Amino acid sequence: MSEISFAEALNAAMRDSMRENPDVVVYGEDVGQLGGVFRVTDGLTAEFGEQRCFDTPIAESGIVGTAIGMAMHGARPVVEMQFDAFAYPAFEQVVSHAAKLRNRTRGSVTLPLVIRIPYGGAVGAVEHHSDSSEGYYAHTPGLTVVTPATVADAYSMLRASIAHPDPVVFLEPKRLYRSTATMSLPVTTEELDRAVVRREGRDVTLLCYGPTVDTALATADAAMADGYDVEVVDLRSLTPFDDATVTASVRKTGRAVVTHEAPSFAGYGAEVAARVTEHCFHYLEAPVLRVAGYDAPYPPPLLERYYLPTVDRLRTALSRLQWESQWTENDPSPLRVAAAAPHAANQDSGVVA
Amino acid sequence: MSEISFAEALNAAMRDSMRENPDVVVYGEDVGQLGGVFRVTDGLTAEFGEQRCFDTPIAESGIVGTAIGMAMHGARPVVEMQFDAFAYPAFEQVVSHAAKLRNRTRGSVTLPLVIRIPYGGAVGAVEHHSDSSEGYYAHTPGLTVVTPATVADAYSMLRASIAHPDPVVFLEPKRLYRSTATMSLPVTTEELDRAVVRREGRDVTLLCYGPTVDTALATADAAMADGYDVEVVDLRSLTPFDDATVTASVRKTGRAVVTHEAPSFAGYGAEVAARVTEHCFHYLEAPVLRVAGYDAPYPPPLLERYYLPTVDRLRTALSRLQWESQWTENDPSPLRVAAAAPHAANQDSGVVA
Amino acid sequence: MDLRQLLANQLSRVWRYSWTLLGDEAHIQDMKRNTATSGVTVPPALEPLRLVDSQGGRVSTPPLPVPELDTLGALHRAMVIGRRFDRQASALARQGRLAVYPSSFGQEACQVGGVLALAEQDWLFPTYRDTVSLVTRGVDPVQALTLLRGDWHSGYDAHAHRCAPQCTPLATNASHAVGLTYAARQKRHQASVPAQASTAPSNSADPAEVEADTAALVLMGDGATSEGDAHEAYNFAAMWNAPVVFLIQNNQWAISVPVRKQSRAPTLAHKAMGYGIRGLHVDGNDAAAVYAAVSQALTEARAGEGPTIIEARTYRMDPHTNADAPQRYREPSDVERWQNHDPIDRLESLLRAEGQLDDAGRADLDATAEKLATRVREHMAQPDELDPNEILAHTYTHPSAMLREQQANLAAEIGEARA
Amino acid sequence: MDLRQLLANQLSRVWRYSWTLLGDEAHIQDMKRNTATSGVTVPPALEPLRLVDSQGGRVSTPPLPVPELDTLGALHRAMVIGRRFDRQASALARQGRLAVYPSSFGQEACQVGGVLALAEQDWLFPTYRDTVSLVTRGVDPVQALTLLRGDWHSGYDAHAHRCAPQCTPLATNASHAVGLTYAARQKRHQASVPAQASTAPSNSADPAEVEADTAALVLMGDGATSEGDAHEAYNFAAMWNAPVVFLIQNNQWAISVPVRKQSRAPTLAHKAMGYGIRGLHVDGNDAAAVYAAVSQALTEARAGEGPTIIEARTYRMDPHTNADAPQRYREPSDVERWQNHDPIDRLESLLRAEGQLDDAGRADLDATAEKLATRVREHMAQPDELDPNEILAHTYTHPSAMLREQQANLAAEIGEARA
Ligand SMILES: Cc1ncc(C[n+]2csc(CCOP(=O)(O)OP(=O)(O)O)c2C)c(N)n1
Ligand SMILES: Cc1ncc(C[n+]2csc(CCOP(=O)(O)OP(=O)(O)O)c2C)c(N)n1
Ligand SMILES: [Mg+2]
Ligand SMILES: [Mg+2]
Repeated sequence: MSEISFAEALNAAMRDSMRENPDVVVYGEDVGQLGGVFRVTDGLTAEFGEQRCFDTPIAESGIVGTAIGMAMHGARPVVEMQFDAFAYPAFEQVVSHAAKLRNRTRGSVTLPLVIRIPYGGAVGAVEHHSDSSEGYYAHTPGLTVVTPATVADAYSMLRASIAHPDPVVFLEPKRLYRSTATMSLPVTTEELDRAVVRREGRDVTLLCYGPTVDTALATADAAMADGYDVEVVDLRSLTPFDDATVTASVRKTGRAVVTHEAPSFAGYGAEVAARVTEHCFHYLEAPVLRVAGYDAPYPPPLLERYYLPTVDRLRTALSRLQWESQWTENDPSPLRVAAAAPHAANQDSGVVA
Repeated sequence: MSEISFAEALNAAMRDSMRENPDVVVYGEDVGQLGGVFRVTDGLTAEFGEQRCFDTPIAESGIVGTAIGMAMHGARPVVEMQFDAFAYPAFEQVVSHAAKLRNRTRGSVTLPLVIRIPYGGAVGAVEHHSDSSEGYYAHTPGLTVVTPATVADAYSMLRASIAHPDPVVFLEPKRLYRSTATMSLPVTTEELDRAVVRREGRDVTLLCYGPTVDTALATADAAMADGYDVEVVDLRSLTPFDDATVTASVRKTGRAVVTHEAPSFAGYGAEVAARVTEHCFHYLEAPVLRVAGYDAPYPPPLLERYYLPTVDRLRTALSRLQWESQWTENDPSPLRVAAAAPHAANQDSGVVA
Repeated sequence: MDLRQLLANQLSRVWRYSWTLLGDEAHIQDMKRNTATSGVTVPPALEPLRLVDSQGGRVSTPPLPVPELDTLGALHRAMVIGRRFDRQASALARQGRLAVYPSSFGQEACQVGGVLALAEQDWLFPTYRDTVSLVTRGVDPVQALTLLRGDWHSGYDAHAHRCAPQCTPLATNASHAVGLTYAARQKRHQASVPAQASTAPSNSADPAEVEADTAALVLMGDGATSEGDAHEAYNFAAMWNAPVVFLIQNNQWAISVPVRKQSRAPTLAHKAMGYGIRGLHVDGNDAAAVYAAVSQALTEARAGEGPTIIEARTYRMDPHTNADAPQRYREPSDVERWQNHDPIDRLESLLRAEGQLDDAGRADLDATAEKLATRVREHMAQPDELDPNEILAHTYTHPSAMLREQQANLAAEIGEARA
Repeated sequence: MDLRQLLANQLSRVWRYSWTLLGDEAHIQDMKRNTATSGVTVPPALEPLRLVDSQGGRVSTPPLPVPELDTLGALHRAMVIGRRFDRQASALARQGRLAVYPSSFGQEACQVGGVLALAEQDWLFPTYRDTVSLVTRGVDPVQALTLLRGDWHSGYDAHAHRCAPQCTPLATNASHAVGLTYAARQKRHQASVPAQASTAPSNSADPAEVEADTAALVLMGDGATSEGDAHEAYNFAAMWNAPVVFLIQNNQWAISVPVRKQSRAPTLAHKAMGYGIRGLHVDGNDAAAVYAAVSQALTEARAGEGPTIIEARTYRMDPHTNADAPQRYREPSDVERWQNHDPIDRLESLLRAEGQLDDAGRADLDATAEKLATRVREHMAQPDELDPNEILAHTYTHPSAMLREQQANLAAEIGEARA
């Protein structure tokens, strides 16, 4: 057991994968000698040589494009995009090739390829360094999109992603790189497509992932004072979505809030809200609310705290879940208390962004 | 009055804008002498010269990037991306600059810029020529995203887009280019941010836009036989969303289905479903269902009819809207019929893709 | 500027260069380092390299090694078959039996010359334009048309033929080729170095390839060179010293846009200068020259001398695709002019003049080509047995529960429609 | 290859070229057309052009027009002020008073030389690295630090200074510059041709600019040249014959990656060959040379001779930013070596030797620089008055109902927090 940081866990996942499988290759901008601007690839060049961990010219489309070619031929490339917004130049390669080549070739060409993208804010960085781009990737069939929120998941999910047969967009919450846990590695690799209940609760389900999981857990603690027993579900796998875990939770609690840093409009939270509503309609006492980034570009560092979802915003959203109506699966009567569901227009809420 | 095609209406909108305002410049791949692969820019070079309508090298990022520079300096560029998937190379310019420059400069640099993108399928085209990319753009704050579905709107919305002070992603449903209407131009330019009720109905609201509006209207006709009186709302403006029109419709009908060609998962329909649910929760008798493209890459031409939303799929979705429960704003009693809202799990539906 | 002036300039600005002229030791050292790692600095020829002229005569001082007679025969044969295939496909497109067909009529020397220069273990990266190159590579002609018929996005086994699916987004396959050769080199390296104990299964390629140096040929159009992806791929190839040959088929047009609107460089091969790699400018209607240039570039690449950009000057005789309207942007006389430079006629004249081909030989060849065309025609006359369930079958190796539900819905719908 | 061989090759492959050698009329015509529209074919010099050597001596045969003495004085002055500003900003970053600071210590000759060559009506397109260029352009030093302090994404009036916001996504501002000059040319054209009756209001620029030819200077790093966007912008500039100068500050590093991992071309200016435009390779620590090269390129650009790519060889003396750890990837001795080529020392030696500067003059200059630094320091010591409501205020000209609701929610939240 030792104190391991999120970045170190990612590093260990790559190192162990590279030791185990000579096909694994790591490259990108500054990932070699420097070890990456977040030190996530630290020491890999020293251990595995310049052939297996190296710096490339600054050309993100070229990085992903060459990785596709490598993966076509049996390598397992793990490439780093230096920051979220700097993955956009590679968008065509990601959407038109990485996501589609398997389908194009009727499954005969598979692409075991991991695109690591540090994402999200709260690290005091200037423009373009705090985007949350998960919505773009999650909406692209053919991609598997995952994001860890704990040190253990950082390790196990990255290992599982490298072992995965298809392209994985691996989103690393920047604000967590320096978070630590006391543990020993390796941890057992879990299935890549499972959400996890981080905290059990009876009254409401708080759905979160990556950068917002800690905020959600803090909200759950704070909400005790408000009288709400909050269940926190860390989605982990954005594509595919773990309907089983989420549906079970929301059917139990009867209410849900989803949170992320990305702008709310047409964001990933919309999918969560829509599908939870589809699967749990008759269990829901209130609409699924979203607490997300505002629908504006990410602000400058000195103002980012006004933009990001906070415990306060989450508590406000929880308080707006129409608590006068209370039936859930756990309740004795299967019938709603009819009078408790008022139809006044002003009770319907907009986005709590 | 004459027979005017959708493509001709777009052409007339550019021509009239160029006549009126010498700052308007049109360029892209094959838009000059050829008049565009869909002939939407036909004759513009002849009338306005090579300086104001011209072909560029094949470089979409360069096309959008130069347009940003032009717009910074008082020009009003209208650029064409030849097909949806060929706009992806410009993604960084669109997301990191077009969408953000106004914000970056506290409003002192505005970008009156239109990016025309032919989108969607049903034209028998090979891979990469039938993507529906609206979800990516709609999720990007700073962009205005619109899509016409009628010949009149093709004209008036493109004129309004060219007159708009901020960047507009103008999505042109390919399958409509050859559709015609008997009319005379110019038509009065409507506000760019308004949805429109294309057909009034009492029982359920069918939300659609661009390529799916005709399918929705056909569904409404067919659904008469099933006993449903369907209201069809053409969203037109994807960003911003016209909550007023949509909320009024759904509160009236108590049920809604949203349809688009793009894949369902984390697509634009998720936003529609989520916000309609937020705004109309207590009016809804059933979850908002989505009838969208499947969560797979767009299929080859000979199979595309199996992928696209059809009247049949929409009718199936309509029939699944839990018609046993019937209260709407128009009904006499404000209370639900409690027994009519069973909680059996199998009544909750997944995506009808 | 006249020739003399250019030359003087050239001499004074560049070639007079010597280390001792430099004042600063620091600069000298840096520059030595730079120049040691950097590549070729000689601009490609403005006149395209040619081995056989338009009349079928051998040029007097061949600028490239001239292929043997049997290679010339093979080139001719493949071009005749390729063209017959192309004409057949065009006809099918006009009849509506293909979704679309981008013809390479007139560009046979490029497609055939490039492909025949490849070794067994090499990979080909073709575009939508290069169906003739597929047939030349040995892909079944019916499978080669899968994309363009609209049955599926690609119809042949990429691994079996060492031929990537035809690529539509311009210039995007160029970096794939660079990456693929990197992986191949790694495999070879792994095979030579005894591996550490490996627990994970390695998707290793077959042993033959592990031994031979896998090179790649990327086909791209003149228009595609304007894309940022072309630049990034050329540069990655240069930096990785990748055994990749980029064959630019400059057919003078990108749909309606002439090449002079893509670049104002003297030749497209001049781009090589910016990457420190070799650039060659060849006559793209001279199959012998294309073959020789690609062969030489591949040999150099295998010898560790890195990538080459080859511009082959040719002409797109047909419309961009059957859906195009070339009368809007070019004169028929342009096309006629290029008929005098037909790649097949040229090589046929040579072969006949040198006693390698006669009417009987040509008739045999035509019969073979016709058989292939007939097979394609007959196949296309029948409706294909397509399984619509496939549209959801291949997205992921392990479809999610959501996708499986969608598969079930689709299957039910298809079942109902059939019932 | 030795010099002789290179030269022979050069001669035989390229310059022996003449039309009459060509056999085919069609090719001749095409080629004439190509060459008529194409640009410069002379590779840039391998040795960087220099006017003043590291010891401050004037070179004997200057390869560029030497700036007048008062210009040299102005360059020196701006460098001294720029460096003082840069040192102050670095100190503030270390103290945590800036979010981040990418220093241009050592690159002053590029930033100052480039900017002082600009005319009033020209536009500057700087990157995150180029804060000294902003100060040189006349941007208030406190406003110049808005981005890096973290107050807002850009702090100065782009239109007033004809200076785009500093650009972070590499190479992406290069095409903006090309587009901007196109619009400026159109404006001039409109002003000269009596316009048709116009009902829509035209955002026309001011008359001064309508008359003079607006050129643009793009600053970019060596690493940025690898991006596809650099390629596309260079090519658009070439095709549009745009009056744009691309000044590549080759400071030898892209964060931790040395320039030899970006390109294996002899110089980055060689890239110009691929676009048929002029490429120049200058000593980036020689402010006179940078000024002269950019001035000449701007003059040619205004004369309708199109864009130029200039590589200025310099060195990033400081870490990439204050957050960087250069000990991981470079030797301190490398940095020390470059201290001998300091751009300020060099010009100062010259000015002193030629009687243009003495200790008193330098002391005056330092006092001015110190005043500026003090202003910056004092301002940064105080917390800025930021309005958090701004984060939703500028996304659109006309915010939607949804955004107005979000604005109201945010305002309420801010109000509560303040209450
Ligand atoms: C990224 C991208 N942009 C645009 C297109 C649309 N498009 C298809 S073919 C073509 C012209 C290509 O010209 P060229 O590269 O010369 O190849 P050719 O068709 O002449 O063989 C264009 C613009 C595309 N396929 N991909
Ligand atoms: C598109 C893009 N990719 C990656 C980055 C991250 N990044 C910031 S600075 C930098 C190095 C740039 O090097 P260079 O162009 O030489 O400029 P310098 O910092 O040396 O001035 C990188 C990779 C970025 N800003 N934009
Ligand atoms: Mg072409
Ligand atoms: Mg640099």
